[in-house]
Amino acid sequence: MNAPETRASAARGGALARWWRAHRWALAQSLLRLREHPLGTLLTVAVMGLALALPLSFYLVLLNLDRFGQALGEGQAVSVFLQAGDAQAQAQALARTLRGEQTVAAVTLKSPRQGLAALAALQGFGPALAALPDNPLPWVLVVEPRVAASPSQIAALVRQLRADPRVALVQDQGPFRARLDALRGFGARVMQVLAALLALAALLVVGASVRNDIQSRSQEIEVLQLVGASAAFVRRPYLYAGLWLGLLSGVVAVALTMLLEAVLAGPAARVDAAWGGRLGLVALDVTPLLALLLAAAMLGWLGARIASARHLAADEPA
Amino acid sequence: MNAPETRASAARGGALARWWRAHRWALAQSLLRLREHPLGTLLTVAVMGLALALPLSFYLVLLNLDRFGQALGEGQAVSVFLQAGDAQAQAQALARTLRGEQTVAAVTLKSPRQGLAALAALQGFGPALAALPDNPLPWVLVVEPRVAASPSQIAALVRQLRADPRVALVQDQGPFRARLDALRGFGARVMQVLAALLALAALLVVGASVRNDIQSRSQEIEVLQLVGASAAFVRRPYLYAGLWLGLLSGVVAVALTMLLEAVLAGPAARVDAAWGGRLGLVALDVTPLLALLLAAAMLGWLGARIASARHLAADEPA
Amino acid sequence: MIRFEQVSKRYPGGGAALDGVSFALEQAEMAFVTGHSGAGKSTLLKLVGLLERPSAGVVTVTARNLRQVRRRGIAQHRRAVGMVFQDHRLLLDRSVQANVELPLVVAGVPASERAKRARAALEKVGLGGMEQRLPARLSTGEQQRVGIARAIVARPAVLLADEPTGNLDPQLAVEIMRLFAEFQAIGSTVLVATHDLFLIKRIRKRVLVLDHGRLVDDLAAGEVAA
Amino acid sequence: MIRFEQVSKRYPGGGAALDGVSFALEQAEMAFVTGHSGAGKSTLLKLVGLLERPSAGVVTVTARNLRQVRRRGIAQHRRAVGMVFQDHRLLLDRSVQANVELPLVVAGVPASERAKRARAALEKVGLGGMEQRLPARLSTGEQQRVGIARAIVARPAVLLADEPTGNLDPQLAVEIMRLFAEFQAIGSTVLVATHDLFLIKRIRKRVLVLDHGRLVDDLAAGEVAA
Ligand SMILES: Nc1ncnc2c1ncn2[C@@H]1O[C@H](COP(=O)(O)OP(=O)(O)OP(=O)(O)O)[C@@H](O)[C@H]1O
Ligand SMILES: Nc1ncnc2c1ncn2[C@@H]1O[C@H](COP(=O)(O)OP(=O)(O)OP(=O)(O)O)[C@@H](O)[C@H]1O
Ligand SMILES: [Mg+2]
Ligand SMILES: [Mg+2]
Repeated sequence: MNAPETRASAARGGALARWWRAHRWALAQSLLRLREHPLGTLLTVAVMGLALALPLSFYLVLLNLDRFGQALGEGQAVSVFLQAGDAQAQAQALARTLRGEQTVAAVTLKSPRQGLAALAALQGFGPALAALPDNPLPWVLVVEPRVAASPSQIAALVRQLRADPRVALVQDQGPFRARLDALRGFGARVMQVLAALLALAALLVVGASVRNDIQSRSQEIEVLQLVGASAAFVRRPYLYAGLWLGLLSGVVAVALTMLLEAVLAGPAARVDAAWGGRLGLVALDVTPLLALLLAAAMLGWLGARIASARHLAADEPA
Repeated sequence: MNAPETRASAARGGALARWWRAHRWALAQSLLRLREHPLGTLLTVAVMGLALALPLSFYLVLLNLDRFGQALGEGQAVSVFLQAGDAQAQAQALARTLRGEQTVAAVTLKSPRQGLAALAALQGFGPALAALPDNPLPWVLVVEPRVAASPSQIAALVRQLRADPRVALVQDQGPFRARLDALRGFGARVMQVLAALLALAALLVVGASVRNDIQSRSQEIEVLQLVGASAAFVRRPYLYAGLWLGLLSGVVAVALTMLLEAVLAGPAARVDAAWGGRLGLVALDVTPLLALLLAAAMLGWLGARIASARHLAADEPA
Repeated sequence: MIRFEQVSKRYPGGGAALDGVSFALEQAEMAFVTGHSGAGKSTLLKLVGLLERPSAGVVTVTARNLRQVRRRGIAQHRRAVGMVFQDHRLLLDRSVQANVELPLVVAGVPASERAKRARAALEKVGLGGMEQRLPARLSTGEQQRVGIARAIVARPAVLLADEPTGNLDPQLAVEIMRLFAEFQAIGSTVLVATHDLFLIKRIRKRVLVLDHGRLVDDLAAGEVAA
Repeated sequence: MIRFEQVSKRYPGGGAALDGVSFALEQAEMAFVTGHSGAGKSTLLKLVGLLERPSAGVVTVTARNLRQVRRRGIAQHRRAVGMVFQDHRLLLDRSVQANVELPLVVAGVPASERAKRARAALEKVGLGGMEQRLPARLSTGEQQRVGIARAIVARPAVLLADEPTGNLDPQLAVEIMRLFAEFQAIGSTVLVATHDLFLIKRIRKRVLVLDHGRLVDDLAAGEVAA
């Protein structure tokens, strides 16, 4: 029989080898733990995954609404009604001038004949208007601002047109654009708050799961402490378990979001087609997905850290 | 010292008194249990409550969309354009006839003057129409079918009008109404499927919670069995706990739905006002709320029953 | 009252814990079961308490062949048997009194009577005044005595005690054995597993000796050399 | 090696479990602690193992005043102490071998060496071949021996055993005590709490006698009447 030894000196190899052995043990323990309660693990991952999928989906929707909003703002062109009786030459001259403006993307000319045809297409007025002896409508210029044009630039253009003596009336969608911008900002803020709240919920869920685990293993924890395990050693398997739960939830969240993307692809493409394919709807690229996975893993770890800090009985004899 | 006795005979009072004592004990145990894990109880109740609130909210929304859809169908009146040049007397005669129809709720007469004013209000055409030498528009009858009228009845009315020699054109929203009906039916079916799925989810959640409880009390369960507790006796506290969890979740679901109702009351009232208050938007009345509470309690009990059947070790010596 | 006929017990993945054991104990008889660690003492008691079933042979308790006792009958049987477990089996999150009351709760005894009888039983094992403590705040010997109080509180017709004095000092051990003997005197059948030779010599009762699952000796009271 | 100076311990809501106890044990000395159930034996061992702290007085182990040992130091101290618990404290869902390896895992010993040493320790307590069993499938005495194997597997400088033979037959109990004596022989300090007078008489070592928390006797080896 060998001489007694303190256990610390019993370990072979350097500190690094010991560190690695301890971590490998904790890793194995944490995986065993998740496998021991497959249903509980599934439930935790599902709920946490859902909580994480919501802000991601919201982000995706917002991203596309943004494009949609821009397109809407673009579609809401400025309509310029010329004085009644003005000739075609005058209308074309003004159109040329406007096409030279930096803020203008396109100008469409609408003749009085086209105006009357459009009016006739309005429900029920066809037969009535056909009886008109003379065309009373003016020339109209439909001016589409560039997408890049700011609301204030467009406002300046509208002011300039209103001052033109050839122009009878200018219809502008400026207030609509401003409202859309405000809405977009509001949506982004709502998303931030929602994301924070749901991250908190995810933290709670993973924390509750780890706490359950800790409480159901109180005897094992006590035994480990009795044979000289340090606080870090006891805690480690739970932190790893939290990490796994978080990571799995992240995977679930990404999968759910991609599912949503697939489901919405049909309607979105139809909307896009209605805009003549100018929306160019965006899919999520890899960066936010990876960021979510990382965030999920960190949330899991943090939840486990908090739960273990709160529920792992301090190893302090009284 | 008294003579030994078998424990069964040790009980004072009749079978009913014993039954009541056993249930009182189980009740107290189940409540203690929930109080012991307040966070876990809260989480279970929150998740299950949410799962139950979703179909209830959906039901509420559907109920109102239904009204809204009816109002829409109603608002989409049949427009009858008379022949150009018909006099006021002729228009009023037709209106009187139509008012006598069983399927007709109301008939509004619009004179050519009113038609022109409406046209002038359309953006940009004001100045142009002001220059018209003569009013070219016909008399129009706006016929509102009764809410109770079926699509086929309205279709028959439209056919009859089209055959009338005084009538130039009939504009009908029939296909819209049919589509709305189909949509309503689809929504109801989606809600049924969703409700079933979410009820299943609720069952899973409460089952998982009870299973956790059972697993963390395996020692206690064993001791109870060792001192002669019957299977029903051992199971009872868990069934009660499931019942409480279900009932609490039901309360949460009702509260959430009422919150949703309150949040939506503003916009809904505005929509209602736009329809001239004719929608009469419905709030949930007491019957579905009570039904939900009952269903929730039963789900909780059932979840506990399944969990205990699966996880309570059978007391059968090997 | 308790009869074993060629009883064997083989646990899955283990050897024979009991091997062809036969003996009979009359009502109101008391006996010790002794033998080395792993000899089969606990297994024998577990068969009587219906915690295990024999692999072969017949166990009869109170004139009932236990092979025919099923489901509800098992719980009923255990309610007629009081058992002291070698590993105590207390509910650590309930007070001492709640632990002792447990068999009475299961039997449907009213709360007031439960409290009275639990207190009396605790008094008998020398734990008067500890009713409200949690078992975790007791010494191991005190825990063992809570287990003893729980076994006797419902005055069972059959009393089984598995190493009930393993954590008690010799004097207390003798007192507990005298307590069991009192139960014998009023009609209970008592079977005590122990490895304590000192105790066996002091309390002169019949002794069943097990060795690797076989009943190698059956000494009548007084036959044990002092 | 182990020194108590006027040590008292009072649990919250209880009386004095220890009351002004003073004694000193040299390195490589072995002693019994005895006394009635509830006398304070376990409490004394728990103070040495730093499972509890004294209410008053000074406990010194391996020349270190335990009052100054905090946090990380506690785990370190326990790694240098092997302890047999009165209630075994095994992990019921791990194999016997995993249980015995636990102190080596905590100390960072490589897996292959862990297995070898665990097997050797189990052999010493007579449990060779039971490595893969779950503790729930062992007799209580076998479980107790798993606890003993776990306490000795890391060859601790201080060996504390709380009623290590309460579930063992007399012959096995003597063998276990001889095992402890071997550890003493190679330099471990050994302290054994027991109520087994037979054992105390057979294994002639120093005996500390507690009575209601007070050290009432300190008998040198051989002083105990046979
Ligand atoms: N955690 C605790 N809280 C309160 N009182 C306690 C606690 N642990 C022990 N005691 C009390 O302290 C006294 C001494 O307990 P201890 O466990 O040291 O006795 P012991 O000599 O080991 O007894 P035994 O032989 O029964 O194991 C007992 O009266 C016991 O009730
Ligand atoms: N559940 C089980 N599964 C497998 N083997 C078992 C089980 N329980 C006991 N054994 C084995 O059966 C044998 C007899 O066990 P038993 O508990 O009856 O012994 P015992 O005489 O009570 O011993 P002790 O004095 O140590 O308590 C032992 O070898 C033990 O390992
Ligand atoms: Mg045994
Ligand atoms: Mg003790």
